[in-house]
Amino acid sequence: MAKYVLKRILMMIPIVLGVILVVFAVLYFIPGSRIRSMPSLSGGDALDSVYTFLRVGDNFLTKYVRYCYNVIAKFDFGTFGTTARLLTAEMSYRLRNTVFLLISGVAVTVIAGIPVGVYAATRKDRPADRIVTTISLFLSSIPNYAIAMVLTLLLCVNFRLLPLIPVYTEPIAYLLPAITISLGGLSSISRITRTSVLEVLEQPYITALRSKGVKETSVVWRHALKNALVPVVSTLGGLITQLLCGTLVVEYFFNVPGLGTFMLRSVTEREHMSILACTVLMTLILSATNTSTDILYAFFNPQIRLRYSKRTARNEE
Amino acid sequence: MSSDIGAVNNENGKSAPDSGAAVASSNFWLEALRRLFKNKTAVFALVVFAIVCISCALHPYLTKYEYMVIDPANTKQGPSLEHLLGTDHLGRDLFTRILYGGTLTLRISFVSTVLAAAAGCILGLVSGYFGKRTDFILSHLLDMVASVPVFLLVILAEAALGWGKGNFMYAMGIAAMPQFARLIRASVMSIVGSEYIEAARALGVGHGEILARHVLHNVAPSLIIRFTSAFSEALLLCTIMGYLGIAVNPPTPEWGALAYFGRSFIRSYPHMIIIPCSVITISVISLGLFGDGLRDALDPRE
Amino acid sequence: MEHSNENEVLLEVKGLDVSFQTRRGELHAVNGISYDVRKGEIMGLVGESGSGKSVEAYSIMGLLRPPARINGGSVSFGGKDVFQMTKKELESFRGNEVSMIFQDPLSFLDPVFTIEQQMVETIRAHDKKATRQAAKAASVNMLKEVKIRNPERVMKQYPFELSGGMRQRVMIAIALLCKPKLLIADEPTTALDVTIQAQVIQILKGLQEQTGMAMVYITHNFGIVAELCDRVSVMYGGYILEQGDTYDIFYDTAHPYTKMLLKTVLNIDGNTKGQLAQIEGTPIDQVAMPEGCVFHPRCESCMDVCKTSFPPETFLGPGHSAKCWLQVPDEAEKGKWTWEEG
Amino acid sequence: MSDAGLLSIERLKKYYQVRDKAGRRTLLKAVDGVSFDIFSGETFGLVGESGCGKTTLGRTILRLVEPDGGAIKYAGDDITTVNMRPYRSKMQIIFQDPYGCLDPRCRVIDIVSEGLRARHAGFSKSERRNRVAILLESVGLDPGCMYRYPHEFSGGQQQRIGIARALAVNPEFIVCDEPVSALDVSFQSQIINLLQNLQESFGLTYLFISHDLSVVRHISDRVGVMYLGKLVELGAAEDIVLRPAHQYTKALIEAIPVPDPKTGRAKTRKLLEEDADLSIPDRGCRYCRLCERALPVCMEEEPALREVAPGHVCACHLL
Repeated sequence: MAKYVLKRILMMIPIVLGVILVVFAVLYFIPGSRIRSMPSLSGGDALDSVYTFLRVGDNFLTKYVRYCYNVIAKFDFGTFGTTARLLTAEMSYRLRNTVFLLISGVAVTVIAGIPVGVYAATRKDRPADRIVTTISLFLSSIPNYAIAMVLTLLLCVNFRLLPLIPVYTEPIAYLLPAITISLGGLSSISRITRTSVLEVLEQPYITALRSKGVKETSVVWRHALKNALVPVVSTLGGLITQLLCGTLVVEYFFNVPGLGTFMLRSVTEREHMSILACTVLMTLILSATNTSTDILYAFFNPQIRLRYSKRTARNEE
Repeated sequence: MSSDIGAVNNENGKSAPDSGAAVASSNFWLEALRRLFKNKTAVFALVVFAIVCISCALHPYLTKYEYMVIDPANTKQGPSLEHLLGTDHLGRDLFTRILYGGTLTLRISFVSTVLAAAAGCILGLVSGYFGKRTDFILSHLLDMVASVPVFLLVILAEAALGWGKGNFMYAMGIAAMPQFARLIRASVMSIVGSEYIEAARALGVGHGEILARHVLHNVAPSLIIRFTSAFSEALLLCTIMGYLGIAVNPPTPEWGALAYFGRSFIRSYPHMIIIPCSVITISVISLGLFGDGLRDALDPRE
Repeated sequence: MEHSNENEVLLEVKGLDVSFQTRRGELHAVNGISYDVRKGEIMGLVGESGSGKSVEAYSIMGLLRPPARINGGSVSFGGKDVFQMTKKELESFRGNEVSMIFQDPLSFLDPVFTIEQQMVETIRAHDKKATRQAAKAASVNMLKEVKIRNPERVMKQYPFELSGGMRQRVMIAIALLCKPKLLIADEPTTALDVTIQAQVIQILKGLQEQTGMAMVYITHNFGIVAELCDRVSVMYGGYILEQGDTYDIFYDTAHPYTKMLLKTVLNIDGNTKGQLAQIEGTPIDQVAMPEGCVFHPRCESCMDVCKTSFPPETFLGPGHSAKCWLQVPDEAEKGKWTWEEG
Repeated sequence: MSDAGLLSIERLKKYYQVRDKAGRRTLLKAVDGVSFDIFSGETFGLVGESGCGKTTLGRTILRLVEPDGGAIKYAGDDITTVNMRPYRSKMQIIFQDPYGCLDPRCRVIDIVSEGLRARHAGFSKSERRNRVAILLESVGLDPGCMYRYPHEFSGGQQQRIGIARALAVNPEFIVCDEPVSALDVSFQSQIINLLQNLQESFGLTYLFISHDLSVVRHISDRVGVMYLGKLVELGAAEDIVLRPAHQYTKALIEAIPVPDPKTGRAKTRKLLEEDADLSIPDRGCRYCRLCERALPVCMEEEPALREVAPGHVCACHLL
């Protein structure tokens, strides 16, 4: 298993470097790019001596290498704005908010969504299932900001339970954004789980389990669920990407000082360094989550797990 | 059951004829269409979506207002006979703006889905049919594209190429393409592995004809299903980007942009955000329900 | 039904009628069949696909789910009506009293649990007091019973790691863990190679002799019937057309369908060059069942009466009965035949 | 003409890169150096259990699967590497799965006439229809059903459609890949009779692949027995069944259940322990692990084919 984890982590590196290369190139070569003239990309540290030794000047490639070096080795994303503020400082504050929202969204989604999906599958075509599927179809068909709107209208305008203009130093302010994000994810994961469990319940081995007298609760919640989780986990990576997109919208709606709002502002203000930094950071977050869901998938799927297990290694000798 | 097969003979090739199964012969597509029209929900959803599309297309004939004309005397009005859906903060008629915005939103999402389907189909067919090295390279490339989230791609395109409907459509199309390609690749691979393809190869049928006659024909149902759901996904994404102010320039009343303008007045004039949000929701849900019906009709399981 | 056998009846199926709701209409899978299985007996259910033999087996276990519907009849096991059992009673009945093995062991074993987990779970589902250790030991013993060379290692493996023959052995072991009184085998060797099939049959034969359990063996292979079964029921279109002792079925065949089936069997020892005997026509459409006898559209000796009414069950000897109009004139003279609802 | 068959294969090889059950990459030798001739007008039966490579062999002969070694000769021409287009109308195939081999979206007429379209572009629509009608009649189907779809037919009828498709191009040689295994007993004999009748009327040569020795014995003139990619025994059908030389052939015959309760019920077979280890031995006879009479030499050296009687060869050290 460790071999597999290592392999997945190593596979992340070329993807991240490749994405940075593409984004860097796009933003570097557009007319009026400010990246070309960034002082932090042309000299000032250990790489310089290497460059001098190789006799390469300041070109695209050397700047790209320096950028990667700065980001990976020193976690330095450069500066932005007319006053040359440090991107790393600005972003680490915003990143905390975004990651907090994302994690709470994913947690609620997984912890609540999967049981709801299994429950709906066991009640197929009965009222409980109809209600769950209708609600989740509805929730997954409306944009995030519409959910946010309804929640705001209900909780802030009608019942005045929460402030309409929140102060983001208080934890309570994150409640509404977090709920909005998880509602979107909840609907899709419960739909996926429901379909997957229904498919598994049709499988011959479920009949075989029943024929052995295994309890129905165990058939559903132990066997069907564990089998159904394999496809569910494989869609988890895409789901998290979707949730990150949702986070962006929700941040924008509620004006949360997160990475999303920062990124959108940078786009309007043509702050190429900031766009680059946000993109790189989000790619890092997403590759990390994708890698972990892949590992999780291998954990749930014995066929892949065994390929890397110790037992096989012993057989090979 | 008046059949009797058997009684096979050798010399002259005359044998007791066999009437085959008792059911009347029927075309797969006609059969699917019949099943679809039996499904009341799907038909209702289709009608709703068609009404939305047609009224958007006919917008010049349905209202007497222009979508950009400001009327300072009638700002932020609620729905009335004069203004069916009220007016916005600058006195522009919301009904007109919704209809006009609809042409944009629907066109952007439809065209981008068509682009994605076309590109995805070609890549998927090539990758699935020829396999081996072609497949290895193509599917890895597609994985790369697919691993970049849609919104990053769109934002990047915006940042690099500037605002514009065209760029936005291409970006959305590229983002939706890998899903098509993967679907087509998977179905092509299962079809190519099937014995009727082997039979065609044994008969000396060429690659092109096999692709056109057998593969495309058998992939079509899943492609149609995917297209409908991709269309509704694109619709949703388009309105989200419009809300974030990425797809279109400010005066243009894209549905998501309309919702964004309404956001500031949520306390006093909620109709300004509720109306665009409801229109979006109705369109996406009806498209989704229609897609579900389509899937049931095209993929019958007994 | 009077039989001159003093053996206790274990399973009694009476007038069982099962149908499925399909898009084309109601599919009549099983149409009022009756038979019984006595203790320690192997009953063979023979028929082509669509004869309703598997549906019949599932209904004995109470495993049918919608769209299947039981329209009538009863299944009683050891005097208890299976259809009247509560959910709890059913769960302790299945696996403990009656167990089942299936055609394709790979799809009937849970792919994400090891053999050990699946075996231990089965034991503990029926014996709450069994410790994990005891259950494990019992499982290893059971695997040894089905002649698996390295049971400890197999226990740790997943179904997909095993060969076809091994999987079927494991499935038999799991089915017999709780020492059931009746084993239902639904074409357990159809998907296997001949050499492995021979092994599996040998295992079943041995275990049956050893434990004295009864068996319902579903197959379309007359060779297996001849080697294994004490009694045979020949099914067609959801009806049992002929029933009796294996010797009666083979040497004193009464029904034209059975005769045809036996004629089409290729015997490796027989010298059969040239044309083979064949059954004409297409299989029965269970949505649009024919009037009269189910087999009449394909029957060589079809008479007018066959096209209009279903033949009664005629008893030809101890436990040997057939449903065919051809039998009635002869037997009517002796006054032995009885009517039964078809 | 006697020693040059219609089709002859020499040391034919097909290897696959596969992952074994534990996920390691290994080389699966599906067909490993098989040679035999098939004479014009005969039926050559190929028997073996699942995984012995008989299906791959059939596909390789038609070049639907490219061979990794050896040679295929058809009517004297070496077709191992040539463009197969001219040979496609001479060599045809019938499949095991009667429904899976018919495109569900095509009508019967489209399926049967596919070969006509590919071969003879000159056929007009009505000519094609007439030809399909004749073909359907010759396989025992009502020509009126040509506008139906495959799923509307029973398994036996679908198999007939598949046969009609193969016959459409007037082939000389047909690979029958388990054509009756997926069918109900009542259809098996129908199809076997049909194949025999067609052979007589069209002068066909068959390679009949099956796992069922009783069927193969009935239909074949000569029989080859395959085990794990190797041809272990070859001879006249009667010889193979009545005087088997190889231990594996003997086991295969012994395993067939006897449809006669008098002899069948008394039959007991030696029960072998099933082992978790299933890999093919690296050297020696491939059957040595299961062979009851294996000698030390069997573990070390691979036996070559030797003649045991005229026209009857077998690869076994015991001979």
